[in-house]
Parts: sequence; C-alpha cells; structure tokens
Amino acid sequence: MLDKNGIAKRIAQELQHGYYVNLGIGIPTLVANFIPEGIEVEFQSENGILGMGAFPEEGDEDADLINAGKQTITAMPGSAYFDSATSFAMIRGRHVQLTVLGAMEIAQNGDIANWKIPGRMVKGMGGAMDLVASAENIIVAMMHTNKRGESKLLEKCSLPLTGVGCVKKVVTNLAVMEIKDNGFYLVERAPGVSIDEIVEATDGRLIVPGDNIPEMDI
Amino acid sequence: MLDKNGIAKRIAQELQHGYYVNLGIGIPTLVANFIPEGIEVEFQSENGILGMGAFPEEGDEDADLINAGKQTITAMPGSAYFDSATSFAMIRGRHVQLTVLGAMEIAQNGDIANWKIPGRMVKGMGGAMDLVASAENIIVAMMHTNKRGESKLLEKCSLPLTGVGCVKKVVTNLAVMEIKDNGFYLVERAPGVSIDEIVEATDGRLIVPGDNIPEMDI
Amino acid sequence: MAINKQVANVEEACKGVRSGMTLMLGGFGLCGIPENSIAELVKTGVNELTCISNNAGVDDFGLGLLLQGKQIKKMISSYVGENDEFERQMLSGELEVDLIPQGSLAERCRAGGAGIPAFFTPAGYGTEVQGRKEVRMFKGKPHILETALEADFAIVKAWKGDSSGNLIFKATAKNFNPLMAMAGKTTIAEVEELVPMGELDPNEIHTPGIFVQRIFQGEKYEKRIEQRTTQPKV
Amino acid sequence: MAINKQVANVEEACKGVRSGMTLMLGGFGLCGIPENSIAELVKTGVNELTCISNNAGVDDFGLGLLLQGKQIKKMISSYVGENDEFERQMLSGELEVDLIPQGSLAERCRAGGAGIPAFFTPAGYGTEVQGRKEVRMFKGKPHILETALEADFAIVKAWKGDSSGNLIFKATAKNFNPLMAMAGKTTIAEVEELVPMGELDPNEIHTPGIFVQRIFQGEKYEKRIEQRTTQPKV
Repeated sequence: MLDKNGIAKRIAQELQHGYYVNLGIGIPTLVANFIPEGIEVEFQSENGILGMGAFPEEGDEDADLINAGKQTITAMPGSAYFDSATSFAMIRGRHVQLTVLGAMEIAQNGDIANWKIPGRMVKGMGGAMDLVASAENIIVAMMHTNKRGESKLLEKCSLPLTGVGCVKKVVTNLAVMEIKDNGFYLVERAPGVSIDEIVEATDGRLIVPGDNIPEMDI
Repeated sequence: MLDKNGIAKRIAQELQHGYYVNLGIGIPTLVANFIPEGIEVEFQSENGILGMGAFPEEGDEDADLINAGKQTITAMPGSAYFDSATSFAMIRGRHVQLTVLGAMEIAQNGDIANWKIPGRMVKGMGGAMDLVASAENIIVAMMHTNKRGESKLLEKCSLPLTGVGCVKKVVTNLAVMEIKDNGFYLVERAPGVSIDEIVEATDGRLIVPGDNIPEMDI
Repeated sequence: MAINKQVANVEEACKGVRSGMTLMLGGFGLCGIPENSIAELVKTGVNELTCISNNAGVDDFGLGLLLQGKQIKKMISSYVGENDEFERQMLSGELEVDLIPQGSLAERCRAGGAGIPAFFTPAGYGTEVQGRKEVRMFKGKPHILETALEADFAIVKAWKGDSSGNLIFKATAKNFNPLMAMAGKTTIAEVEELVPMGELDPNEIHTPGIFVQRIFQGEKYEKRIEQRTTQPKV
Repeated sequence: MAINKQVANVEEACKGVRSGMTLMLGGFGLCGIPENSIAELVKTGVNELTCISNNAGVDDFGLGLLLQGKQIKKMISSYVGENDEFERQMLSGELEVDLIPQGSLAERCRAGGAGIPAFFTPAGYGTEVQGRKEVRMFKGKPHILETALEADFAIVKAWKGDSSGNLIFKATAKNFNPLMAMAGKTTIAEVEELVPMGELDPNEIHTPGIFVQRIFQGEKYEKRIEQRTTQPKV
C-alpha cells in the first residue's frame, strides 16, 4: 500500500519531457518532488505563474509570490507571471499537457466530484471545473477510500459534479486504473496489495484484465 | 468653405478634458494638431498605442513605433503599448470616448460606408467596423461631396456598409450636422457658406431648423 | 498631454461607492488585494454590496473585514474556503453566494471590459454551474454560454503606477487585477508606488491608463501571507 | 528545469510547414513581421497556403513576397490596401480573400488560443461581414457570433526571447504577435535577441513560453518602414 508520497511518486512517472503540468492542492503538489532524472517539465499554477519552483527558504517569503494553494513559493529561471484570464487561456486552450488533481469521488465513466458536499462544505470549485473541462490528460491522485472507509471509486458520483467523463487515469494508495469501457480498468497494483483488496475497496465496476496485474515499479 | 485643416479644427472643438480619442486616417489625423488649450486628451491608435505623439524628427524614426496609418510616430510621456486584442477591448468596451473617421457615404439614419467599392476598391475594413459598431460618440470628418461633385450625404448608402445607424455627427467643408429624426440636422454653417449651398450639396434629408443657422466659430 | 487620474487619498478615491452597488475587487487569496480601499469601505460603512472577487479574504483580513461588518449582501467568487464567517453567513442564508469557475470568472471580467457580451466555454458543463445556460457543441464538445460581468466600481491594487493610471503588477499579485480594471464603470487603482508620468517604460505597462479613472498611493501595506510555507535554509 | 525550445536556425524552425497548411503571421503592416521566416517560406516554395495576417505586406516585402510567388491560396486579413499584386490576384480570382474586422480578427485569434470556441461582438452587424452568422441582442444592441481561429503554425516575431520561449515585444511591433502565438498548433518565434534562460524579468514577459514551441534568433532584420513620416529637426 502506498502513502501520499508514494502516490505522488507513481504519478511522477507519467511526466514526459516538455510537459507543462498543473498540480492541484494536496497529494498532487507532492508530484513536483519526484520529477524523473533527465526530463524537463514546467509547473503552471493557475493564479498566474509558469515555472513554479520550491518553497522559499525561511526569511525569503514574498507575499506577492504564491501558488494556487496560497502557499509562498519561488520562481525558477525562465518563469513568467500573467493574469488569471491568460492563465486559464493556457488551461482551456490545452497548452497545459497534464493536470493532476485530487477528488472526493470518481465515477466509472470518468465523472469527478471534488468541490462541494451539500449542506456541509461549500468552499467553491476554484479552477477545478475549468481544469477538468479542458485538460486532455487528467490524472486523479487520491486515497482509494475515504475516512469512513467507503470507496471513492463509484458507479456514479453522489456529490455534485466538477466535470463529466473527463478523468483518464486514477492513482490511489492501492492501484493505478485507467477509465475505459465504462469501468476502472486495473493497470497496476500498489506494492504488496492483492487484486482482491482492490476489488474489495472499489464500489464501481473494476475491470481486471487477467490474474497477472503487475505491481507498480516505484 | 473649410479646407481639410478647417474641418479638423472644428472637430477639435468637440474634444473634452479627459477624452481618449481614436482618429482615423486622413482628415481625422489632423485633429491632433488643434487640441484646445488647457485640456488633456490622449490619442489611441488601434495598432497598439495609447498616448500617441507627433511625428518623429528626421532621423529619429523607429520602425517599431507606428500608428494605424503605418506612419512613424512618437510616444508621449505616460503612454502604453498593448496587443491588438487589448486595443479593441478598449474600443469595443467603450473606454475610448470619441472616434473620428472619414467616410465615402453617410446615410440620414447614421449608416456609414467607408471600406469598399465593389469591383473597384477592396482594401478592407481594418478597424473601422469595430470602431463604428462600438463607439458611443462617432464624428465623421469628410468633404460634403465626392470628387465627381456628388453628395456624400444620402438618404441611403449605395456602397457596402461599415456600420448601421452609428454616426452621431458629421463635419464637412460646408457644415456641422447632427444625425437625428432620420435626417441631417443642420447645426452650423461653414464661414461664408449659405444654407442654400448646403441644401444643394446634400442628397439626403437635410433638416434646417429655422433661418438663423449660426456660422462656425473657428 | 496625458490625462491626470491622481487623487489625493483613499477617501477621495472611494467617493461615490454607495450601498447596494456592485464592486469588483482584485486579488487572489490575500495576494494583490486593495488593502487600503477595503479599510476605507469598512470605515464608511457602505453596505448591501455585491462583491465580485475570486476569494472572500480570511476572517480578520481582506474582504473578511466587510463580511464581519455584514456589509456584503452577495458574493460572486470561485473559492471561499478560507473564511469561517463567510461559511456561517452563507449557511444561515444571510449571504447570497454565486460560485463560478475561476477561469470563467476571469474571462467574464475581461469580457465585461472588452465589450464581449457573451462567450462559450467548456467549464461547468454537466454541473450545477450549467443551470439554465445555453449549451452548444463545438468540435464535438459541449460548451456553455457565459455572459460578461461588469461593476459600478472595480478596485484593484498594483505595484507601481503613474498619474495617468498606467499600472504594473508584481509577480502573482497580478491575478484578477488587470481584468477587473477593465470592467469597472469607474476603476480605482491603489498602488504601492506612484511615480510621475513618464517614469514607467510604456513597454512594461500591464494595465494601460485608459482603464483606470482614479489612482492613489496606498498609505501602508500589510501584505499578509496566508500560507507561509518555507524550507530550511541550506 | 524550464523547457528548452531553442532551435538552431530558421530552417529548423520552419520544418514541417507544408503546402496547404493554415498559417498565422504576426505583424501590423510591416511592423513586427517575422521577416526571416517569411524569407524561408519563399525559399522552400511551400504553396497553397492559407495565411491569417492583418495585412498582406507590400509588393516586394513581407507577405507580398509569398504573393509574388503565388504561394498563397487564401488570405484572411482586415486590411490589404498596400499591395498592388494582392489586388490583382484578388480581382482576377486567383486569390481567395476573407476580410474580417480588425478587432474581430484579433479576438478570434486570442479565442483560438484560449479555448473559447465562439463569442459575440457588435462589429460587422448589418454589414457583409454578418453574412449568415447568428445575431443576438444584448442590452438592446445587436451582436454577431464569431468563432475562434486556429492555425497549423503561428509564426511571430519578438524583440527579445529566452530559450524557454518567453517573449518580449517592442512598442507597436507587439500588435497581433502575442495573440497568434497563442493560437498555433505549433508556434515559431523569431527574435532580434535570444538570451539565456533566466535573463528576462518574469514580470516583463508579454508571451509566456508555454505558447511557443520553437524559438530562434533571426539572422538579420531589415525592419522596413512603410510610411516614413517626420517633422523637421528643431
């Protein structure tokens, strides 16, 4: 079973040379720590920076330089700042090659819910709806089950949707799955996790193509 | 009767303190030479400058600094450069208070034609269609008649339109007219020009409110 | 001669902002917010405001101060998760809230300033955001029609500005500020440094002065940091 | 580590531009046009091109060179009045021409790059431009629906650039360049001065590198002036 860093590390393997990548808040943010050797990628943060770097050293924080999670950050050489309309032009116009974000629920058709729990939590969608409606390549990073042990991979989302039929791949603490044929198509198991454990933790239709599902190589 | 500079001088009297103004090619360009004392205005050229100044001194021409007429210009202190989408955002969004442009024909309902003579001249509309469709305050600067002596103030335009019902005021070598009540409402005569001469030169409906049409004070 | 937009102080800048008006306020989180103008609105007690702003500040800073004083009737935002008082007022029904995808919010402000009354975007299709909006397919993909946003006053904050209203923003404090500057019937810009006309390079201007009606230098800036994240010094 | 877009020269930059393709070319008149790339297209003899460009150059410079070689099948422009060969080819029917209001052209390029498939604008209502486009009233005023423009290659010219594709334009040579840079499936940027990554101030970037796929320093720039207007030295 993976921890959050493990999920991030596995997703980092999906990065390709030359990718512009938008990382959501939470587990996705950790992906930046695991960029494979020898490839160049740039991180876009939708509040207006391309070429986002690491957190600043203590004392070097700049209130004018934050990411979409409102965290103080630094800028890499070759970075650029821009307004919010230009930022979402990059996203909507498919100039960002990969979007990684968290979710509360994913449905087997690729629907995603991650912005609202009616009556309980209404923080807003921020940029998530633009991201999921626009990106060609969306990977969801999340735990397979929620805090109450319920599966987050469902036949149909119960929460208000963020986007429809848009998620391409899900990486959880238990497995890597592609969304296809109206199901979660099992591609890899987390180290030490059995197929049965994944079946058990998945409420939606899990497609298991044979008995030899490889273990992740991370 | 006015010459081109006279027309420009009369139009310059319409400038108000704080106006952003877009001047078209030809007579309108001359308006910049007659800004009344004590008022501040800024000229916008739709290729991407606010705060357009005079022509450069010989030897100071900069190929990167031109106006919409492709003429070399200078920039005033406090000027700004911007892209063409931002430029027309200013125009369409009604941030430019006054547009002065030339015309081949004006109709008594405010229609304007100034971009095409079918089969003979098809240079294109440039920014004129955006300007006339957007501006709240459009003044046309032109000669009252064309080179063949035919009136350019018509009941209905014969040439392809640039915009419909948009012209508010026309200043010619003979008169100042407002477009209202579906007619050219005569406001001022050019120095030494009689009402009869204006009537004679106008094909569309000229509204003459009484015998005492004042002469322009320029 | 360029047009002079400089006003003496925040009081003069905020003159005419009245109860019931619609305001746009620049900033993302607490980054790039018009601190001085917000403090002035708190002071004048103007209320029943509709505020268009990506976020709603935190409990004791930014727009949170206007929420505390119950000066806001309605918020139009994309994310409001940092503010407990906001959540309380929303859940109790005291505060109307219109949540909009962040990219649509930005584009709708720009559209308002650019004379584009409506445009199609894929964001929000198939979600609550779609509501009764028109849906149309482009290249086989569903889009929804979003309309322009405008405001009685847009209040923005820039790093540098000159007396003709030209603005330069710093780093990610740019965010919604240039877009909202375009969309205000009257746009108020507060800047950290106000320089004489001609001192800014016309090539480096982010917001041309035509979009700004009033400009002043803010008295002081706290520039509070919402999430101070650092790594140890090496 | 930022992504490196630098290519060795104009030949490498223009690789893959094939006959029959749609190109966007930045510039207004002869101001800010990609001189080196145009010369390369003349050399390769690629033809049957659809060119989206505000103007068509003059007879012996800019896009006029491609017209001379009859390499252009169709022009999408707003103003083409400076070019006799253009007029001849158009009136004889050799050249297809689509004339578009300048603001709509600019906004359609931006829309193409920004994932906005269509928007409403008042420009062209009631004229030939309206054609069969949808008309809709907003605030009592008629608008027409215009769609996004995209291109196989967008070819732009900037003043300075770095190897990650960030661009800074100079004065009014900016014009259509930043908008077209957004709308190319592949965007080629030629620059007067190519600097190492990190040398441009991220605050002064006009076109962020994400929009540019290839960048090179042009070998030489004639920067011809179309209307040299001056006043006597005082």
